[in-house]
Amino acid sequence: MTEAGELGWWGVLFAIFAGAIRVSTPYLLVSLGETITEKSGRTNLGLEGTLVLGAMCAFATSVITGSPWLGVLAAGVAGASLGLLHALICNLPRVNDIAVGIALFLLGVGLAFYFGKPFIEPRATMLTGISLGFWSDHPAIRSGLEVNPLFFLGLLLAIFLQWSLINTKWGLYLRMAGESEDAARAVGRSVQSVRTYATVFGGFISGLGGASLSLFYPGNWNEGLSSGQGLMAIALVIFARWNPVRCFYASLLFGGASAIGPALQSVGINQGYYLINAAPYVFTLGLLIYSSSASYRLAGAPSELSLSR
Amino acid sequence: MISRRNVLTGSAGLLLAGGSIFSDRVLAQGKKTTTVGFLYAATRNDYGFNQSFAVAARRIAQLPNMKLIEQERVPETAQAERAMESMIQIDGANVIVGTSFGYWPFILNLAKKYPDVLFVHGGALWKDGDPKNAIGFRGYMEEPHYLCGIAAGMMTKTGKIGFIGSKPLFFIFNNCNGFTLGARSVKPNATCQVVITGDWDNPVKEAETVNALVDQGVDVIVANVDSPKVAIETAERRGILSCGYHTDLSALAPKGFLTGAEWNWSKAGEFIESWRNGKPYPNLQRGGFSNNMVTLSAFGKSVPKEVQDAVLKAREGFVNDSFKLYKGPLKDNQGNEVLAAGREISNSDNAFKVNVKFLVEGAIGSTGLK
Amino acid sequence: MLDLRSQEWLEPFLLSVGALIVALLLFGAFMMLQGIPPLELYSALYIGSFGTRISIENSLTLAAPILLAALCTLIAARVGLLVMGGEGAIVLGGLGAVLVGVALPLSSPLLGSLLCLLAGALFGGLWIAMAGGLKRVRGVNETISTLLLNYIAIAILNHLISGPIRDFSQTLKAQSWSIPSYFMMPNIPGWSVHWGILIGILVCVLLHVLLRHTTFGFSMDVVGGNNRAAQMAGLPITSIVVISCFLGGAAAGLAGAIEVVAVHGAASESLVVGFGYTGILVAFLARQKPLAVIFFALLMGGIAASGGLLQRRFDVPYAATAVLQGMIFLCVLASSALSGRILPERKSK
Amino acid sequence: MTVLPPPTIELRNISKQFGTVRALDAVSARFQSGRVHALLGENGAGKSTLVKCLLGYYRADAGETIVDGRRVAISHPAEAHALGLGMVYQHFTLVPQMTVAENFVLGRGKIPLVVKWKDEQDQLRSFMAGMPFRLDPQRKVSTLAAGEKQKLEILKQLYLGRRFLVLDEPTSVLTPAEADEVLGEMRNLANASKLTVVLITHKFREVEQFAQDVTVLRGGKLAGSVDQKDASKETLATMMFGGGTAEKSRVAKPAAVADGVPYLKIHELIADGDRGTPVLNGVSIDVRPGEIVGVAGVSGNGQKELVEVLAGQRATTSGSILVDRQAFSGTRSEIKRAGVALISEEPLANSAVRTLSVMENLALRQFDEKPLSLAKFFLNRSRLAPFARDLIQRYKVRASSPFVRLDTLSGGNVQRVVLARELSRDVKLLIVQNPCFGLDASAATNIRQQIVDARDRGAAVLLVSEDLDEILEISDRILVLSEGTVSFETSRANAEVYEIGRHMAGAHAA
Repeated sequence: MTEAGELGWWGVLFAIFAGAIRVSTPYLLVSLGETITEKSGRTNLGLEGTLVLGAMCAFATSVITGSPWLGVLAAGVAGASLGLLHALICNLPRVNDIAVGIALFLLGVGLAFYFGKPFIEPRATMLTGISLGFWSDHPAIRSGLEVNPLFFLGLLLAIFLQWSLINTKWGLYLRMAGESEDAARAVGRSVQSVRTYATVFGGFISGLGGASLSLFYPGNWNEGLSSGQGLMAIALVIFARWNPVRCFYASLLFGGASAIGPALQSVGINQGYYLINAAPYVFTLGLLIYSSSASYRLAGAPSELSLSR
Repeated sequence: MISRRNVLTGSAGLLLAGGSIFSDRVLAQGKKTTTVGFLYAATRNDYGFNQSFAVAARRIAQLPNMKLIEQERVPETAQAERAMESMIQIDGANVIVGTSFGYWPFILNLAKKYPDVLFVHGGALWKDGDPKNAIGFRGYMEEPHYLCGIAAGMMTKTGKIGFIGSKPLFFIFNNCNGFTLGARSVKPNATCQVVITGDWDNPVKEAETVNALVDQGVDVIVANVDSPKVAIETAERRGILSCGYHTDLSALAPKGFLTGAEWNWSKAGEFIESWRNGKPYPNLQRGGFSNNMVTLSAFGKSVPKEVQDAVLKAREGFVNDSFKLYKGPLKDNQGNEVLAAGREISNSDNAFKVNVKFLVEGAIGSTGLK
Repeated sequence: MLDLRSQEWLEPFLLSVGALIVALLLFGAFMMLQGIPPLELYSALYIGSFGTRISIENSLTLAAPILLAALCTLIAARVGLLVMGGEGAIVLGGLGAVLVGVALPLSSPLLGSLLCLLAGALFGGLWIAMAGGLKRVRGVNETISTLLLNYIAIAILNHLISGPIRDFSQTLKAQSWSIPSYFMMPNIPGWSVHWGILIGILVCVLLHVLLRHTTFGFSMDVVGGNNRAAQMAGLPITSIVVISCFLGGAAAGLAGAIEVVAVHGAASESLVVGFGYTGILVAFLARQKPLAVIFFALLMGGIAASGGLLQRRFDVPYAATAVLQGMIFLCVLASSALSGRILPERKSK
Repeated sequence: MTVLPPPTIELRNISKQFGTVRALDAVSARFQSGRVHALLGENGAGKSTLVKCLLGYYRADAGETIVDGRRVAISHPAEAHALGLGMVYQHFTLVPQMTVAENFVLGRGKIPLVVKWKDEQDQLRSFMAGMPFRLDPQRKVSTLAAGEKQKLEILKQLYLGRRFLVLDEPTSVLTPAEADEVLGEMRNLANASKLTVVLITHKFREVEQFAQDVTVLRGGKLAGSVDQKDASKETLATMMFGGGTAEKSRVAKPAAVADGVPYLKIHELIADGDRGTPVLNGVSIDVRPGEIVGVAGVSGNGQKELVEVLAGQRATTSGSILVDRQAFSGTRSEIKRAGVALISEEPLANSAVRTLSVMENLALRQFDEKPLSLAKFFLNRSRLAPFARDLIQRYKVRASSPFVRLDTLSGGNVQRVVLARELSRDVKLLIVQNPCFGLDASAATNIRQQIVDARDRGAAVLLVSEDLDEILEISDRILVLSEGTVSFETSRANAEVYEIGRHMAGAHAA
């Protein structure tokens, strides 16, 4: 080390690692939400809208009440409301769930920008990070390891959901609704109500992803806040094979991919930054191509899912 | 921890002021009212470029017999032309202020079609032969960036400062050069890490860039993006210093804010006044501190007196044109000589500045310009 | 009793118009909550869209790219694909027009602009055909892949215009080299509206003929209606899907090329203004009927055009238009629940 | 704990109307405690409707239900379950991607919020120890054979404490041996007074072997209720079909010996199933002009995939298909050149387009030929309707106009549309898959007759069917497809039901 504070090439690796944790949280929460929704046999492609609306509601609530955790709650409620709207419309006959998702994508973003306008300027109280850098006396490492509390929430949620899918009543009902409408009907369960709950719950979790964007990282509300994270998270669910814990790993991978560009540029590698910055999208598409198949159903794909048909 | 109330009063000030102007906007009887239509490419309260214009719009609206209409998110397409024309035809606008660079061709089209309407554009692209009812104006932001650089150079502990640019455009690189030169004028071995994000507006990437820079030991940054809010707030959170851009951003970083480069678009008010009173007005206006086209933000609390003094002293050099930003000997960061010793470039030499395709020695990065 | 053949057209049309009216009422209520009187709102919507000559010109100019972008989703929907890639195809189309326009050593203005348009169509077509191919060969979900391709297209555009094809004499904005000015398309005489809208209408009519009166169009309907039946009939599904995606992408690419040839003369980020997304909405409103696209694209062009007036009249955020579009979209989808219920179809037993 | 006898249920004058169709007309029946009761009738006779009214899936318009002497009103399946009534469906209601244990737990009305799997599995094992058949609780249902799934369905019901079980055509997917095993155990349980069983069936053999009481329905009306011992096959048939048409005549006279070059030659065909694992493991079949080759087998042994490969709906891994001595991959030109026709099960899913009109569906094979097309590129829409009207008339399709959407037609009429489309051309190879699923007897007879007619015109016919009776009725040669290979072949003359059944059972045979 030549000068205090310099991490050099290690810094690049560290930046990608720390960036993966920072950037992954919205991916994680949205993909968990979508996993639950898709496990029930519905696809909600509107989670980009949910993410943005959640971000706006979280930020606005934090500005107004001064409590970021109330903001987190508001984000969840906003997401759940969009989820409910999705579920109710999809419960109608002959309605295509993917198209409804696209409509909610537009509506969610529209509402967020509409009501979020007065909140672009004010500053909100942020969520406090959980410090994991205590072991180091390097300031860059210490502040770089201020970890988003919602990241831990997402991690716990991933483990909990994984366990719940197998070990709880609701997990069993959810999987049944996604695997076989006939079976659900035979035991007198309404598939529609299971799917409604699942979409509302999925919306709630995805909304939290928005709160992570606006109240922790990057910790701001404006109209360019999300650049397709909600959408990529949906692709990530396919890659993670509808498995909550694998969503966690996949999110870290995606977060890392998003951090590559800035980390390389920070040491002066400037060639083709547009292309490097498009890495997450190309990466997502590549993973989709890799993990899909035209000839057979993907392992883990809920049978009733229109997305994988 | 900053108290929430302070933040609110600080940041909402503009909005409140704007609101009161709206309600006071009583039109004088008998006298002809001038309707000014402002077009923004994004939202006008973005703590950035658009806000710097919105601040000016509100000052202009305070002029007597002035009515303000505004439209946001006008893309730089035929829609811009339509929006302006619709302001003229439906709302009876007499003056159109287009804030975004890409509006210029559409302004030219309409200026020919509507000779009685004044078109003002924040881009200084007017050239001989263009309609006389069009005005282009723009400030030399590299001058305040140089001053920011001085503050940064005096305050940096690591000797590494960071410049975050949005698009690879000449004025961004001029600003970067100004910032680097300023820093190296007080700390000769300081380096400036340059990152171009590629987007006018991409908060996650901007925050990620600030973080990556901090991990590289950078401890002062300036962000030339549409809205530097995220970058400044992230820097504040990571405990490093920052300089502003576009408009006054001191409220965003109570601890780490040094000073900032600001536009002074309210100059447009002078042009409009001259135009409606039949007095001469320039079609093309550029400039820096010497003709009040740019300003410097108030210093942050953490800036010591000697730093403030050094910055203000250097500012005098620009105001009375005794100091030249680009002067020899000057090398670029590839080691090539740009200006031989003794050569000076006038601060108002636009041709030189437009053709800046290099980064000065000490800046780490490249322009990619040919 | 209605002729059964007209039901096929009339019912979807009535459903969409009904949904549109419901959405406008909802929007009126929404704005009323913000203190905006409904009558003033609707009158502003009207004035801003079709109420004055300038508004009509504005609406027509906006309708052109929306119309062509809608065809991107529409044609793919006929073979059962939900393609959201209009935005990316527009960008690629714009790039194609510029590349060909710059490279062509031609002096004929008409031929030049024609070739630019064709190049745009080709680029956009190949872009979306890629998604169709991935769908068939690897089973990659086309909705997600085309949405991702939008982001990638924008990255390619930005990369090219920030270096490889950048016009460095344009100092304030990163944009590509310009096509020769004599390749630029003029306005329709007497109007400040470029030819884009008429090209778009022509494409819709041609597409109607293709879908309705050719064996290829018939095959598309079979593929879209039931893939397995198409396989059984021995139809070359992969080719049909890829060609359909190509045609859809070509329509959107044409939109991008028109933006270049009629407006900008060069490629820049101004190609990315969301026409692709509005186009998706129009495709759903038109319920896969190309001729209905003309009507609904004009309507949505009008709504987009009136957005500026809403901002200026009522000082509402520009996103009011997005809210209205979202409401229309949801109402249209929800109205599919009523299909087959509006006009009684004779049941045969 | 005193063990009560299983319930006796009496239905009195049950009526049910669907739109204009009177599905049940004052039907009464008595299901005696501890006996196996056969509910016999053709498709559409009202058997399913009757039990669904009993179990609360439908609400009867009139009539009453008496359980153990008490009048009850059952308006929801849960209420039926509470009374110990349960039903095993013809189509499995298991969740394939879940384990046996999970399926058991899901069937329960009440599930604790957190399921303790160890306890559940212990309970299941001890429950199964007392049952006639056993399954590993950890296994995924999708790995079970059809017979095992059927057993699981029955075990599930018993596990839930149901003491009155309705079995809806339980043997339709089983080999004869499996059927005998399952029904035998049901009979034993009934005899031990543990269960009352209602067996919905249309197979006389099952009635004779396993039922004690018989109720016959015909056209939504009660045709008779007798003790099995007192009922001859002829009486039952008369009740079931009404007078006259009782005896199903064998429509097919054996073909003149067809030898010579096979028109269809499938060689060592290997293909993957939906989950990406091999389902066809080297199938070789020859079909000569003028013969019907019947492929028997239990559902899930590759029949569906075999037909899909021939229909061009599934890719092959290796092997070859020759039609008329030329490679065949299902392209349109090959189909036309070789004169291939295909009648598949569930036409709306596999071979017709529900969203298109009847005439467009009829034109599916010929839309690119004269006179429907001009120069192969333009579609001559004005010719579609006359073309369709002709076929509609010739094949007696009941459609109000050629312009109506296909899915407004009844199932039988949809099948007729497909028949008209496929058989009105010059057919040299006919591939048929379960053509009579869900059709009533007269429609089925008609379709079988048409298949035989096609053979008699010289077509090579491959009949893939899960209905062994159908295969025995019209095939000239019979093959058995088991676990993706042809495990047995016999001529019709030498066909032996039990021998075929043993091979259908394959490795799963007891």
